[in-house]
Amino acid sequence: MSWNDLINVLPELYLTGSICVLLLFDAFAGARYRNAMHWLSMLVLIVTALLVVAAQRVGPATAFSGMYINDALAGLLKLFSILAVALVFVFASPYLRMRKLAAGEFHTLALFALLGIMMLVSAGNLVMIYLGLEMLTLSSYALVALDRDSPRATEAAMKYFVLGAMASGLLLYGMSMIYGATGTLSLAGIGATLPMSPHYMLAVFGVVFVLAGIAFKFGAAPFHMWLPDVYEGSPTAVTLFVASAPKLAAVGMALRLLDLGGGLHPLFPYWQDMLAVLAVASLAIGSLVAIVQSNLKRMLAYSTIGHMGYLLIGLCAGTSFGAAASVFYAIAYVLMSTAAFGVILALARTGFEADQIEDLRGLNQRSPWLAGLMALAMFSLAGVPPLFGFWAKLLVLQAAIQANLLWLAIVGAVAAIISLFYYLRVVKVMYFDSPAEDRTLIATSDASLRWVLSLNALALLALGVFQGPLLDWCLRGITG
Amino acid sequence: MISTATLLAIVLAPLAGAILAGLLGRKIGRTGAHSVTILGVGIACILSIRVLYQLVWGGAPAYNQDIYTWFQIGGIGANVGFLVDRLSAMMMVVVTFVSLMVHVYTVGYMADDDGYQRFFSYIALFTFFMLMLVMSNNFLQLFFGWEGVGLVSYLLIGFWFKKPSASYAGMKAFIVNRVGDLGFVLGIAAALHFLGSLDYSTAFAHAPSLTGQTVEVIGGHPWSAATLICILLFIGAMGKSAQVPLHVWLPDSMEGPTPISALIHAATMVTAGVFMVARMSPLFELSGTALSVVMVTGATGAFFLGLIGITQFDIKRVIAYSTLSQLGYMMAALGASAYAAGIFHLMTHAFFKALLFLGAGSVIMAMHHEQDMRHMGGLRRYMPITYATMWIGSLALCGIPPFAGFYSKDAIIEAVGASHVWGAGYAYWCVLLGVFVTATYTFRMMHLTFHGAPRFRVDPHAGHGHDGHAEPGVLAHAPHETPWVVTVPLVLLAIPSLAIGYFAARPLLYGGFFGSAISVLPAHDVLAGMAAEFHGPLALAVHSLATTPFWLAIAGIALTSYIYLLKPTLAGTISKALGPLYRIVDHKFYFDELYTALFARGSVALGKALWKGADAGAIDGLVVNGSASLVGRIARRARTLQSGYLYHYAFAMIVGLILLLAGFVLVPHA
Amino acid sequence: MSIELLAFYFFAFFAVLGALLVISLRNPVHAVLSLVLTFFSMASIWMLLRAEFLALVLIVVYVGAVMVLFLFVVMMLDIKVAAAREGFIRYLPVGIGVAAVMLAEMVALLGVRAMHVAPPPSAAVMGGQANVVWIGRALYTEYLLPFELAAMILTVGIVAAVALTLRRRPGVRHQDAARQVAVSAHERVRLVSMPAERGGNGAQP
Amino acid sequence: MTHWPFLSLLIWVPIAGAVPVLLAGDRRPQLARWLALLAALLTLAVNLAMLPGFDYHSAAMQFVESKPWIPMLHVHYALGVDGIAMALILLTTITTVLVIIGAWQAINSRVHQYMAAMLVLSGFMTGVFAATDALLFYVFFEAQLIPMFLIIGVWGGPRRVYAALKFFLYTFLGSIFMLLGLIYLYLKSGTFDMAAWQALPLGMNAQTWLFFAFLLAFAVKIPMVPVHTWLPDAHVEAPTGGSVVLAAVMLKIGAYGLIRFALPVTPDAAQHYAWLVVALSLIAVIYIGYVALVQEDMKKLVAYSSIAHMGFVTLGLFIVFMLIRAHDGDAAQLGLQGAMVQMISHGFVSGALFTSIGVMYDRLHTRLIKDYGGLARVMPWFAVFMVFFAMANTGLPGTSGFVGEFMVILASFAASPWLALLAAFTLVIGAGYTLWLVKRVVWGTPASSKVEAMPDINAREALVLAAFAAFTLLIGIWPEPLVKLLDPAVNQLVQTLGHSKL
Amino acid sequence: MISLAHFIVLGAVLFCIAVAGIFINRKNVIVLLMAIELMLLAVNTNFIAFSRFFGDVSGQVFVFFILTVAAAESAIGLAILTLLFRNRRTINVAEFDDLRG
Repeated sequence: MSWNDLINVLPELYLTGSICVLLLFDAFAGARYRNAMHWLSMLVLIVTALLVVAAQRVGPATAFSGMYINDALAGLLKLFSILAVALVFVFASPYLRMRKLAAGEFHTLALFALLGIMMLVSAGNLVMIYLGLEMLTLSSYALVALDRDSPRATEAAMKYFVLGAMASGLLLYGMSMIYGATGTLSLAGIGATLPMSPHYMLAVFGVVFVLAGIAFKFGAAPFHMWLPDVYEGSPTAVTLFVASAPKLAAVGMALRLLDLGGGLHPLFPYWQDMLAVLAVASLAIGSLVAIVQSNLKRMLAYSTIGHMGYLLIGLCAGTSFGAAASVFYAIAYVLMSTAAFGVILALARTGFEADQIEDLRGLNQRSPWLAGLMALAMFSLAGVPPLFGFWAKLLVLQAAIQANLLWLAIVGAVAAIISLFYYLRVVKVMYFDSPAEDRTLIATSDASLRWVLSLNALALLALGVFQGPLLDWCLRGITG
Repeated sequence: MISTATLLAIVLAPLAGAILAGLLGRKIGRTGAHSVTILGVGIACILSIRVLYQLVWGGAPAYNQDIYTWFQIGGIGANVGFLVDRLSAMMMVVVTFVSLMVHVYTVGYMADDDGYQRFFSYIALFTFFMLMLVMSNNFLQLFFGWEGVGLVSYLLIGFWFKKPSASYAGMKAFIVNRVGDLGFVLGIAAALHFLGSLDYSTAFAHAPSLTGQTVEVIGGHPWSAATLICILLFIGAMGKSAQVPLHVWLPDSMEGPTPISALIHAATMVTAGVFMVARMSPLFELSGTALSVVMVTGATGAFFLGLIGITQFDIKRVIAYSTLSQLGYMMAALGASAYAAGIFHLMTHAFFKALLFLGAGSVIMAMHHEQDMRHMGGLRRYMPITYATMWIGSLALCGIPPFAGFYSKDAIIEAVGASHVWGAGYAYWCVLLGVFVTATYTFRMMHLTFHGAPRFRVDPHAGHGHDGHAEPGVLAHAPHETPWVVTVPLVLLAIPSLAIGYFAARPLLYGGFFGSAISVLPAHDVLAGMAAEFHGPLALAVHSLATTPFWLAIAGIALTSYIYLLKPTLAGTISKALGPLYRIVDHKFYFDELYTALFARGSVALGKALWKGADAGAIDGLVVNGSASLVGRIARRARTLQSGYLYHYAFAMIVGLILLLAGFVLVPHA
Repeated sequence: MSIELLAFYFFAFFAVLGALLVISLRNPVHAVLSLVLTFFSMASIWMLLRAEFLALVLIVVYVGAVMVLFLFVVMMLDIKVAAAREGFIRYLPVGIGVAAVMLAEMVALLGVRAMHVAPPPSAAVMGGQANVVWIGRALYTEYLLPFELAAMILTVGIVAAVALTLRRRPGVRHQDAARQVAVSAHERVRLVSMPAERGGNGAQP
Repeated sequence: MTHWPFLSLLIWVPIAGAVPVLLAGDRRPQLARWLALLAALLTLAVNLAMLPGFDYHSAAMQFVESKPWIPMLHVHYALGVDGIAMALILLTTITTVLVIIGAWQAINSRVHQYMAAMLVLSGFMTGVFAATDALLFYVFFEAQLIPMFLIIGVWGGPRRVYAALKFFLYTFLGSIFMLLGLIYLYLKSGTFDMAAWQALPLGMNAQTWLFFAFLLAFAVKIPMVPVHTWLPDAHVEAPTGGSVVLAAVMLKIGAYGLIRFALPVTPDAAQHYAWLVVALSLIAVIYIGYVALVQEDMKKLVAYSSIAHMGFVTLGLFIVFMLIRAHDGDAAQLGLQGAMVQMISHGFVSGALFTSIGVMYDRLHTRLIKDYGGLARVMPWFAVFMVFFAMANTGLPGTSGFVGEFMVILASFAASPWLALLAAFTLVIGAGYTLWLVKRVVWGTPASSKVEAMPDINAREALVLAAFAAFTLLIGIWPEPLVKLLDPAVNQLVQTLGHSKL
Repeated sequence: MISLAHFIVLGAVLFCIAVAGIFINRKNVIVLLMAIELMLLAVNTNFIAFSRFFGDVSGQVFVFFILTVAAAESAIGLAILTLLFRNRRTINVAEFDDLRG
């Protein structure tokens, strides 16, 4: 361990320390300081973000004997994860207050998860991947179950937990096979050893399990079953979290494991086809089943599955452009889903979750601004230009065509058409239907939520028009 | 010299009148409306006469200039311009003169109609379009005028739009004309394609190159390009000039006010087809087949459609069928390459037929808009001027020398007789027997209307107005002679009906009046042969007393006089005796029934079938909504996979894993 | 057959037996005990692999702590033994079938033949160090960062477990002076915006 | 030349204008109306200001603007117009003004949103015509679906939801495959520049795939049989303004797309499959004509007639290939010109017809033919317009409706007399359905006392209709200016199409 | 002779039993937690075996971490379990199907 090692991991170190402080603060500060948790957490996020930017200046580098990689990709994913968590905090805050959910635990657990994400996307070793992932998922389990008195939340947590544990079992099994094939846990080492390993097939075998683990994290079919239940069952604030930053972690993990020349990249021909199958299955399930949903959160869950299908298309391409496209897609997805869930949160009140599609009836007449934001989110999710989501789709489709995966691009196109239907349905409910008489839709009065949500949704438009720098960043993140 | 300004004035004066009367009708009032339009048409008429004078006596060369470019695409140009030679100048005079007469007449005829201004606007507009048609120097503008007159005809037939039959007749006229126009447009397209220009002079200059050009319309059967062009153009003429089988609209067009029956459906518009064929003579001369078609079609109409006239009781319909028959004559003349004869008949017919229609209109006015001849009779006592002029018109129509119709019709019959194109023999018999038929229906009409005892009664308490007569044959007032605005045009039209043939026969038929406007191949030039036997109009008239047509006409007149004046019951007996034959004719050879069933109802049925079957059923129902509901069904099925049971979820994951293992690891990878 | 191999089969038999019992026994307490059997057997097998430290950790930490926790929970929750297991029986063939297929695939794919290699002598491998030293050195040098991270994960476990299970009984009323002082006006009176009642059917949900 | 970014102004002035309109809010509809009109008029003024600077003899893109947009993908914010685009942009800006005036009273609820949607739509549509970068084109092409979707869905009739969804999904279905095609072309050429693609050599196989991707996208938009069924529904349910824009401009986008992509980028595939498109066009003319004949809803009837008329556009576009094969360059130009003129003309005529139906609907709130009758007596001025536009719809010479059809028929005769015959069949069937409509609506006696009480058009309605009529008449009597505007671009297109890429 | 294959196959068998335990089990959640422990045990065995045969320490280190994490995981799992029991008065897996479709 050297000074240099420490500088590289400074953001994580700072975050760790801050979480401990926050834990203590939460435990000992009186109830009157509860709101302070929110602002303190925000402060921690801001400082962490600054440190990530600072750490970028010493990169690209590896630290702790290759355990930790500080490169542009890590920086990119970390910054957007931090942003996502910050959005989650802002959007969730009124909701937590109204539901009297434990805000302290929410914040600390989310920060723990963020720590996991940051470790995961910087991982240079299978051990680090595993630990980062577990840190993230363990926090997520707890978050999902945070509403302790809700049977549905608990049920969701239980399902999430069991399936998640099983998925990490699969991942670990795969890792053990890869270890067996190469005799090393270092990703760089694996990449170097694999091509001449006598136990090549063992690694291929392991890849299947690893992919299963990755697919679970993404929520790609057929490893997606947890996702709708968790999205629906969790408190919306937690759903928002689950739907945001962890996707960045997933793409980071996938890229560390599969791509970037190291890791399992030598097995590209094998995992490409497997990913393609997963992508197709996800697109199919995601676009089809969402149509018949009446719960907005659940619908968005299926839409997530579909989006993960697109993301996998980008990974499938196996090119650095494809990888960048996936990263771009993940970022786009995160911002779109925070906006969508943000609107739900902005409408939720005590005793009213606003999580049924029908709940949005006539929103345009009650609150045109929120309806407009939601419409932006929906059209963006649907991939209608000039919104952000369109560019994400464009890039992955381009990556696929570039990699001679035209058929996959066509499947993606068909899925886009089908999925368009349910996004339009939301717009339809908001704009074409008249509001239900017995329900009053009242937008939140929380100023920071309103403003940040507006910024979030408008960013979908702004990034739709000025997406160049971000795309550039994603590509630089991949190519170094 | 003919100046462009003059020609523009001729064309635009009626248009200006039409616009003023139409758009400002309410402001300028009735007097204003008829004043501006009469003024406009009057200017056109006077200037037209001047133009004709300049051309015929002033030695002015034909005018052929473009006014402005309509479009110019690559080598294909379309311009708006005028070609005024003797042919068109004569047509202009006929058109503007008859139109002027009709305008004046209308002042009386439509005196108490709500749509007074509208009517004047329409007929002035019609004059504009008709002038554009005859003065055009290219196919495009011809078509413009052609369709324009069709539009006004449509509007005027449906003038009394509250009557469903009127608006129906208007629509029918337009659509049937459109069938002809279909051919016409294709003819223009063909002309452009083979001749390379829409401009007459350029196109006609290229006409000789058509010989030998063929086009394979149906695989393996080359058609002469000239034949194709001419037949297509002639289809247009069939529509506009109401030739068999596209004649069905003309009788129905009698739903319109009588002045327009005179103007549009007798004198001018319906003869546009004749004019057009004459104009296209350089092309038609190249195709014997086309000439045959023209002649046979025309002759068929001349005889068979005339027959229908004998069975009609509506006075206007009788004249309408007469028009059909006479149009057939004109066409037959054209088919015989006797273009001059055709145009000559066109002119004489314009005068006497307008006269007859206006006379009939006068009768109808007197009868308070009663058109059924069965409720007339003995009118000669009530309306002497009308009676006298109608006599002149009738004699002209029957071709009794020396009335105008005699010279033109006689020339046609002779020309057809002298023609050698395929079908000339048949055509000759048709036009010959047509004379008898003509005389028969004409005098049947005259007798039923003016002679004999009145078959109406006067009852002061009966309703009034055109839709007010509750009981047929009952009048509120006794019939009376119509006002001067009506009778003056009758008289003015009677003059040319009486005399124009006498004066015009020699120059028009044999004097090379039309010059280069009409071109006839020497092989087809029947008139040249006839010229040798022509010794002046008087001699011709005298000579005709010994010819078959004259005696046929006399026979017709005698027969009807016998039946309707002496033995009024005989008519019914004869019609019964002829039984099915009579019924066929009475039903106009069942054309209407056939067309209604086949085209009107057939189209609607087909449309319904296509709409409900293909559009709503197959495309929307099966493919569009079908795929949507299929997706929905799959989705509902797929969602049951998400059963909520943890073990199913785990199971799905494991199955997925196993499949991945099996699919990608067990199967050796390339 | 060497004594080692004999030992392997012996322990493997009990490990597998225990595992099968875990998933099939009706009584959760018995299942936990079966799991303990499996752990013991596996620890022995790890011993055969010269992984003494981990074998001991497995027994001390797992059997000693985790399994006790399991037992504790099982007993605390007072789970009634389910009467009917027809679901289990009905789906058993499918389950076993799938598991067997999976096992077959795995074994086929593992390339077992290639693995018929004898282990290298342990002393040479570990550089003459004791197993615990060997691991310890790695843990505190190369694996320092993961080690710290693992510590944080344990913290997460604690935080999560506390957050989820620590609860103030809802039935128990107790006074919180701090809250009473800190209360603000809008907390005392809740202003509910209700649509004006119209006619007789203005019932509010 | 000028330094003003005219095209950008044309696109962004209405879109920026939508912001204050939205801010005017629901409470101040009158303000919203005036602001919207102001924005639309401003746009039109900008557009007219461009005309003096436009070079009528050049086929090159003019008023070119180009800025790198997404450097990584070589996407540019590249705008430019040639005669073809200019004509369509003029159509757009004019229509927008008329539509906004037309909606003055017809739209009563959420006026600000309606007006804003219209303005945004107008900006996007102009963007489609002005884009010279394929991706920019696509972005505008898709983006305009959103405002139209809302216009149909929010202010539409009883089945508006179905219609709006159908509209959106149908169009999206077509365009997403085009997107794949665009990506393919980009990867092949390394640029999204449409002009560069025209010179890009492509094998027959690639061309075929691309051609069908383009065809599908644009055929839906035009719409061609058999992917036309969204149009009647969309038209029937859309508010008047929506129908007008849809018919007048949006359908043209499809044909414009074919002109910009399917024809020049994949000329050999287009040549090879020209028969297919020609056949579909003729089916559109005849089959749709029959379907239109039996419609009971006026809007549906006009919608079907739109499909039939757009059939002439596609016919004109693809007959070109047969003529090029026959080395008849003049006729080829004639066909293309015919298609273009038909587009512009149809814009005005169908826009006017939908406006007319809107006028009736505003008074009686029904669009069923049988509920009307005798309007000639009740609303004489309206009847004048109605009959005039009906005549234009039947292609009467002297109206714009004639010009395009005439040109296309002339051109198709040069390809084959049979094609011309089938195309010319529209003269009959078109007259049939239009005049039957007129007969039942305008002529006859009023169907009910409600019809009797219908007031004649007011000055505002008269203004809109008169404007449409003026354009219809102008083009009909003197198409040369329009033809001149289009000529260089059309000429060049014919040249391009004559060169095989194989 | 005892070979690598023995251990790996044993690991595979345990793993399959564990997996089967998860999806065959239709009774209570606690067995699922135990099955997960079994699964990790199988993985650990693999790592240790490979580590032994490669003579590489990292496999054993990984196992150390897995054991650590598994402990934390168990804690959270059991916490969720108790919550579940509190809320639903049962831990029967077959009764948790509120969320579905």
